[in-house]
Amino acid sequence: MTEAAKDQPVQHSSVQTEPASPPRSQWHDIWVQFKSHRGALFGACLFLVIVLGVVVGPFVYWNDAKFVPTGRDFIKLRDMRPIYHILWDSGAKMDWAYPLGTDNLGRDTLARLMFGGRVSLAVGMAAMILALILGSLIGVMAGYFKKLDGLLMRLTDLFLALPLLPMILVAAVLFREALSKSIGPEGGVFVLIVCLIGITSWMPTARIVRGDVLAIKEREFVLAARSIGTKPSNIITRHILPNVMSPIMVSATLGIATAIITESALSFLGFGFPPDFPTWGRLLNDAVDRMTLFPERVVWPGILISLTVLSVNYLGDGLRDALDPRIRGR
Amino acid sequence: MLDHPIAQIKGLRVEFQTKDGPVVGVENVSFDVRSGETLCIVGESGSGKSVSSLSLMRLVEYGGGTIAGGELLFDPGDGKPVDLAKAETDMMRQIRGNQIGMIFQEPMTALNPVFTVGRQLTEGLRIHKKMSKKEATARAIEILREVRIPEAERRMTQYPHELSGGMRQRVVIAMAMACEPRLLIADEPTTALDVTIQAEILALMDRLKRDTGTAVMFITHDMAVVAQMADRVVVMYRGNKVEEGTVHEIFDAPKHDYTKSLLAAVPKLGEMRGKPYPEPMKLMGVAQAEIKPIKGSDQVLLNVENLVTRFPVKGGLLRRTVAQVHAVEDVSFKVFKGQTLSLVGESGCGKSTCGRSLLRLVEPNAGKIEFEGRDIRALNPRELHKARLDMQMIFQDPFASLNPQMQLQDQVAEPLKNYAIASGSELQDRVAALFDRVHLPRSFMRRFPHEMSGGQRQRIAIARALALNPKLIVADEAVSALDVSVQAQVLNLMMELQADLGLSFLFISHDMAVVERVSHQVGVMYLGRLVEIGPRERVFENPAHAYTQALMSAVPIADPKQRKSEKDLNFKPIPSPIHPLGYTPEPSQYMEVEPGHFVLTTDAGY
Amino acid sequence: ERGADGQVSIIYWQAPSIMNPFLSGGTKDIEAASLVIEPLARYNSSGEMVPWLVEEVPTVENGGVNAELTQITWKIKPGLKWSDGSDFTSGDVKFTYDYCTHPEGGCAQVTKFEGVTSVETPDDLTVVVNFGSATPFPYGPFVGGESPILQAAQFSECMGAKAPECTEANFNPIGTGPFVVDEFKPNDVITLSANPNYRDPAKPAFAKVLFKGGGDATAAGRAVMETGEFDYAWNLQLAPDVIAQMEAGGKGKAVAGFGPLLERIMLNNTNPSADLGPEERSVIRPHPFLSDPAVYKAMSMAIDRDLLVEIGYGKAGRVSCSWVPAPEAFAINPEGCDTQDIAGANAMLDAAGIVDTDGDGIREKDGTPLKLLYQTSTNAVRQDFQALIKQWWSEIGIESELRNINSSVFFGGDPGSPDTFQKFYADVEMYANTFNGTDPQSYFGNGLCDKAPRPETQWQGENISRFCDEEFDALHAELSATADMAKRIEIGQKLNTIVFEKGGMIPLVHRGRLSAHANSLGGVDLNVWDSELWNAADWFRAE
Amino acid sequence: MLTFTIRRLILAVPTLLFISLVIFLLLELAPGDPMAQVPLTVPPEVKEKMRMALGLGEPVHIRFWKWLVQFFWIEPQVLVDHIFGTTFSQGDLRVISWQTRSPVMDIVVQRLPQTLSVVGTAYIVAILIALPIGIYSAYRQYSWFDQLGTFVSMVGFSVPPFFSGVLVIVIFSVQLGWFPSIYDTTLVVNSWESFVKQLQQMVMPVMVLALQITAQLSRFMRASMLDNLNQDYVRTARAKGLGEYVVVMVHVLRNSMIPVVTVIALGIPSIFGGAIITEQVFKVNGIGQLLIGAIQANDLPMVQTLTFIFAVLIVMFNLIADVLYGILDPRIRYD
Ligand SMILES: Nc1ncnc2c1ncn2[C@@H]1O[C@H](COP(=O)(O)OP(=O)(O)OP(=O)(O)O)[C@@H](O)[C@H]1O
Ligand SMILES: Nc1ncnc2c1ncn2[C@@H]1O[C@H](COP(=O)(O)OP(=O)(O)OP(=O)(O)O)[C@@H](O)[C@H]1O
Ligand SMILES: [Mg+2]
Ligand SMILES: [Mg+2]
Repeated sequence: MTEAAKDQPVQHSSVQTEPASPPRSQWHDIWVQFKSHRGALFGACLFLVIVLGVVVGPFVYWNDAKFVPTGRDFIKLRDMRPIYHILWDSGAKMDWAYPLGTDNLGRDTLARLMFGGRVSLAVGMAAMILALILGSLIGVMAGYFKKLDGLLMRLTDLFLALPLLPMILVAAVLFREALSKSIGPEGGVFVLIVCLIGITSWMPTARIVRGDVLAIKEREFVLAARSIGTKPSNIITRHILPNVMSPIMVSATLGIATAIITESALSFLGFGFPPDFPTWGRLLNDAVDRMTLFPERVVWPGILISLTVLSVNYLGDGLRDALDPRIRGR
Repeated sequence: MLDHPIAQIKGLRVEFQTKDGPVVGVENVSFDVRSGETLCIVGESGSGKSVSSLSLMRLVEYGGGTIAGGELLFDPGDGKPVDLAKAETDMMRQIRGNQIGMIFQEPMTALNPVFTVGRQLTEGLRIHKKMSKKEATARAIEILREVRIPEAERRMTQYPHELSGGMRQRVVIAMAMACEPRLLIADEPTTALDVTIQAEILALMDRLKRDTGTAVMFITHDMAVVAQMADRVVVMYRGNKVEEGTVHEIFDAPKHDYTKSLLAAVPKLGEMRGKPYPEPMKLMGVAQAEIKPIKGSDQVLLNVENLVTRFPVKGGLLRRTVAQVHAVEDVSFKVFKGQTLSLVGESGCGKSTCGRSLLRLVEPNAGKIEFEGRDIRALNPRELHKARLDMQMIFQDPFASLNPQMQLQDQVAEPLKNYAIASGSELQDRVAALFDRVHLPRSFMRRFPHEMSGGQRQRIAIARALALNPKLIVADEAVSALDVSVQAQVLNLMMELQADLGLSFLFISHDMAVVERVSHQVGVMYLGRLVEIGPRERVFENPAHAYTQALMSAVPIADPKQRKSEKDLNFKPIPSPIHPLGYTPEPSQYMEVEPGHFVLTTDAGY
Repeated sequence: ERGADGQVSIIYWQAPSIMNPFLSGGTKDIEAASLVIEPLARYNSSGEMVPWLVEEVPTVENGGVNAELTQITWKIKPGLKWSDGSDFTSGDVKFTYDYCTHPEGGCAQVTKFEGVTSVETPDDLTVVVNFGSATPFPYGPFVGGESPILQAAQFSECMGAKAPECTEANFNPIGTGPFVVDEFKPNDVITLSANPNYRDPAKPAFAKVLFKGGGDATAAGRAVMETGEFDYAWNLQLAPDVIAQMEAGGKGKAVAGFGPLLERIMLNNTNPSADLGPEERSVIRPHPFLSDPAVYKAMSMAIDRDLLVEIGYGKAGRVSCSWVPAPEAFAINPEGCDTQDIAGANAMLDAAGIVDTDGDGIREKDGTPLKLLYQTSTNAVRQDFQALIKQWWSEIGIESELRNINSSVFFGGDPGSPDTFQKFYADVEMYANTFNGTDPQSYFGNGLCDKAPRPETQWQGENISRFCDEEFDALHAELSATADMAKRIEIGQKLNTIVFEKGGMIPLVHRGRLSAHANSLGGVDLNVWDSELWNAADWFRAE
Repeated sequence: MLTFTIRRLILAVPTLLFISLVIFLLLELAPGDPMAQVPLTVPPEVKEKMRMALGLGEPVHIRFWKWLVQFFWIEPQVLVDHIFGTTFSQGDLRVISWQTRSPVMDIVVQRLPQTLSVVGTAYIVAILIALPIGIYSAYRQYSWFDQLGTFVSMVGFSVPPFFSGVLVIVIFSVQLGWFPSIYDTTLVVNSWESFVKQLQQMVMPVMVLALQITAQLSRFMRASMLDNLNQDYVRTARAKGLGEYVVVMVHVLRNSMIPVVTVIALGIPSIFGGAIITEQVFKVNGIGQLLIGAIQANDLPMVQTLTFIFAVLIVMFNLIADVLYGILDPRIRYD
């Protein structure tokens, strides 16, 4: 009954009235559905604002994230409070040129947030995508090819059991030099970190996808596809993958948060980006010691991480609904 | 007694909130149900049958619907009718299950998979009748016996999936009857079942009605069932009641056009008596070419000899095969060019497996499959890929066999892409032509399967099978899930294609009336074996095997004057097709009773 | 009165993993053990040697050390008892020597016994240590928290390869100190109680010690100064503003003491270019520009050490340009070290002809741009330093790329890792180093040419910057043969100056040890020359 | 089912052996040195000697073999000795930690109680909170409760514990002084007061951990409930005249719990594995802290043993999850 969605209440399956609207394009449909999902729209806007902020922000904003004032300026410019502080503390040390204040070395907080966001978002997205690709690939292979199942699932166990830190150390030894030689130190670290986070976080996705694939493989339309001569690779891409999108989307949402936080843990332990390279996680981490004195330094990166995760979550929800034609029709 | 209405529905209007605003499920429907009678509600899919009955239980609200108008008067036994549309939830809880029992449309999903049958059966009893656990169990076993479930005690501790479809449906019925309700609503209780079980269940309900005086509201779109069961009939069409009357009035003198076309669309067993070749049905309100019998040719297209397909049952520590399901056992037949061979038999007898084995969608264990002289079993994967160009399959369940995430045009275009037959605008044109061919508007090309009715979906499946211009189509229960009018259209379409293109069909079905209508040859299967095979006319008019005879007698006839009595029915439980590894079944031996008409002489287990 | 003051709670953010300092060189382990086992003599908070289990510190003057400087005789205080009630004898001292010098034991303190040929026990209370050659400073063995005395009876079964099997003994050594271990939970917590057989019947004032380990410096500081849950917190390496804020909590205060610990930037005297093979990379070629005095001097001038102290260490730091900043006498104070002079640094580079030829803001020397890889271990203060120094250097036309490495890798000697400080695959690196006791002779040895880590030595060696100077080597040889204190000091200062002037390192900050104790804890006397808990017997609860 | 379990158990042996080999090689390859924490004042020659004393001089395969023997042959004997007072293991060298020179298993046993009590409690608390939230959010999908639940769980998921941990310490220990900021592992619960103390010191770490777990679990629960709420059998149950509470809390819940229970089972190894950052923030000094400490100190026998135990747990609970699935869902039959 719930599936019985019809355009008009009394239109019959046997009565072929043409729909009033002209043939719709699939993408248009998706967009319409997406638009009508309030949460998704909110998530998309928020995400867009954040992305714009960190991508465009550093170009239009007047302060440089890495600049450390020297000489007499240093004392004057360090530990500046955010401008809104004036509301309750008129004596606060602040300057309109530094809207969110400065840190203990006099670096502008807003500039660092924007700059750090670039790295965090890039790492988060890239690592999440890598983990998704790996997870989906392995999940689909394990679910679809019975022969590979045992092997791949034991591989998943193995990766679940591997300790992250030694792995990072090994990877750094083996690849860091080579990578930084070919794409520069920052690029090298980026690739390394993204790969590591990706490689160590695909397992839950793989497990879920495998379960779903096992179920979907038994559905008749897969058999039907085989009977019309569809090759296994096409069966996977055309028939199975689109039907496991929903768990993949959920993994994506959670994955981005894990990636951002893992990155911060890595820089905390000294395996991350060069120390003058701010990321949200590191900003948060560095500021924890002075949490009571300068709450804004933890609050802002914290809020930004949460907002990103939240927006991606809503976005994912909306996309999932929009991509699923069964829901879209409703 | 008969005149006393137990429930009166007056001006019922139900609306649903959807994304595109409110839609109407039923509008202004009124009818009465009287105690001790069977009221059948017929009509096409989506005509509002289920919604009406759910409204009476006030269950539409959980599906997102609201009762926007009308009264639902119900007499709880004290002669003072209450309006259920305005009843409190507490009161509704008292009535549901206790005063009104309901049997739902899908037996497969209506039971909670994680609770035992016993638990689900006793639940209602303990709430409404305040029985102790022991009393409830005793009563539940009693009802299970009443619905003729063998080994009732054991069933109590089984889970729904351990029962066959027919048994599950009977459990649902038992559940609805447990508290001896005064009104029983049965929403298509037999649609998904095969004839033999259907006959059993119908008989059962009829007996219960007679024994207890319960009023039955029977929802169906199968006119044959209506003819067998109903006292009175309500015909619904597009959310409205279009006609109401006694069963004889409706069958003998239908007034509304829709009722007439409905009746015309029903294939009746015996209609084809005397006609050696199948021919399209005469439908009302549809412009049809002149009806001609389809002769076909006698060239052999497919020759199957001694086909055996078994499924391994694995077990033990090392997952070794410990037993086998003998799904298809030593089956031989021929399919001729431009002709239709039908396979009939009850659920689980191996029809689908047989069809799938031909295309090597499941690997047969032994036997020969010769298609146009080529041995299909000897082909390597690449050759097989090529061979499938000429053999296509329509799957049993039109909903399941379409990918819910893919647009219809892509699904129809997929075989063409796979074989790189067409691309670009040529592909578009061919897909459009296929849509035309199966009488689907081109505007449907961008739709998704869920936006289609069952009949339309089945046509997509047919279009997809036709895309490659195959010579043989295996049609596995291609029409079983459809309502009559759509079924008739699809059948006509298939026959039209056969006439035009010289297609051959392997038609798998359990509906004898349909089989009679479409086939040149008929094979009857039982427990993996063909127990009888021959020209359709011969098999239908002179069934030689005991099983075939039982099958024939179980078919409901769409004529209220030819009701069957329960005594005619005589079914044995089907033995298990699972045998241990070393088991070698006897080869099938046939006796030719008439020219071309063979009957199995080996013991098939019946 | 013994045990009158209840319990004292100590928190070390690095948790002790063993109570036997001979099996672990870790400071945390040595200090935890110092509550239980004691050396014959130790250093007090001003760096002077004080007798501990002996009557007096032997010297040439009092006849305890012979004139050839090859023999030292210790006289044990009579009546000393182990905590199990048995007598403390010279046999235990000799056993300790045998235990640590056993070839298979892997004793961490074996350098303490360097040069010792034998230990004799003429009687129960006399220990004679013989050296192979004249030893101007014979106070290595049995002095200081690193070489306490073990009980022979307890450890006799634990010699050599068997050492690790004696878990019970390693966790619960019998000692002469003020406390005995009740329960040792490795890497977590130790509970101790007053030693009933302690030599001073009035001490210790505390009946119990709770010695908690783990966490981080911030939490430890907070637990003492803000929440008052603990009485003593060790080594709070925190930024001064954080410390100040914690002190504002009012429950405790921070105390600092200065040893020879120096935070410095090491200059690489070889060419670490990644284009060279791993074998030559850290060894053969001279550095393309760091070998130019103008460059490293300018780099040093550009640094505002005052600010570094303020940012990073507060009262636990001092400006210093001396490799050995303590004892005071050895320290040097080159002119201009305490002021930043960017203009001067720029002028110096210009004068040396190292100018920006291609207009990218970076100077070139002979076509090589002055680009540095600047590495250090991961630590909040060091990362702040890196940021500041990078900025300052950029103002004199030197660009630096920063890198921080996890300290367990950086300070670990794994020859397979490219990131160890010994390998020094960078142009400059920053860390701190110090030495034990008050005699810098062997520490000065870290500047000798042959101590450079090389592939042949499995990258082991203490001359991290591969500094090599003939004059330095010669002076050091002279120091080894000199016993006269004034002369030693003079040579020491010269060595100090050479390393600074010839480009061995850029000293940054003389770092002190900063610990915190609760206001109610009395008797704390922060000692940087020995274990911080050296006088725990004297601690008491103040009101 | 039994054969399935046995088969998987048998298969687990080679899997685990392989995992242990991979872990060993990984640790072997990783740069690092057990001497890293020895101060720079100890000269390199001495460090080299100490390394030799730890057995680092021997070739890799010998060390792996030794570990295998110690772990699989000697340690079980020790356990037997411990239980029955026998002396099988006497004189055999057990797996010895490089940091503490004591048997690794003893330390693990010492650490287990605090990890189990803190992480375990957090897990239970999280389950107790997450399930009702998930159920109610699904039952009232898109209500304000649901929206709030989504919001809170997302925030809970995205706030790292090194921040939330310190935050609660600053609020509850420093400002309010309600709870101790440092966990006392020596506390013995033997009276009402000590029990209250134990509760007090557990509150904050449990709170921080539970927030994260709740966030995830409630999402799963909600999704699973949503899947089941509009199944046909729910309608059947209502048609029987069952009350809403019974319908939702018995019929729907029982079905929805199937995937959630397996998710919960899969999370159990992490209870034993401890919570590295949270343990560190609150000084709980459980297994997580032990592992990170061992990694930083390059205590290979300890890391190897801990990760391997963890691997065993993961493989076991994977199996348990599968078996549970089969038990909870009568439709699943493993042959
Ligand atoms: N939950 C719902 N939301 C929206 N529309 C609904 C819903 N349930 C039913 N409808 C609509 O109400 C109409 C009547 O549906 P109903 O289920 O009563 O049909 P039916 O006659 O029982 O058909 P069938 O034979 O297929 O069961 C249909 O048009 C259907 O689309
Ligand atoms: N993949 C499979 N594995 C094991 N047994 C199977 C498999 N497919 C079918 N069977 C078994 O083979 C027998 C024949 O099944 P098949 O689907 O061919 O029956 P059918 O005649 O098509 O029945 P229905 O009318 O219900 O479709 C049944 O007992 C079934 O349980
Ligand atoms: Mg219906
Ligand atoms: Mg079938």
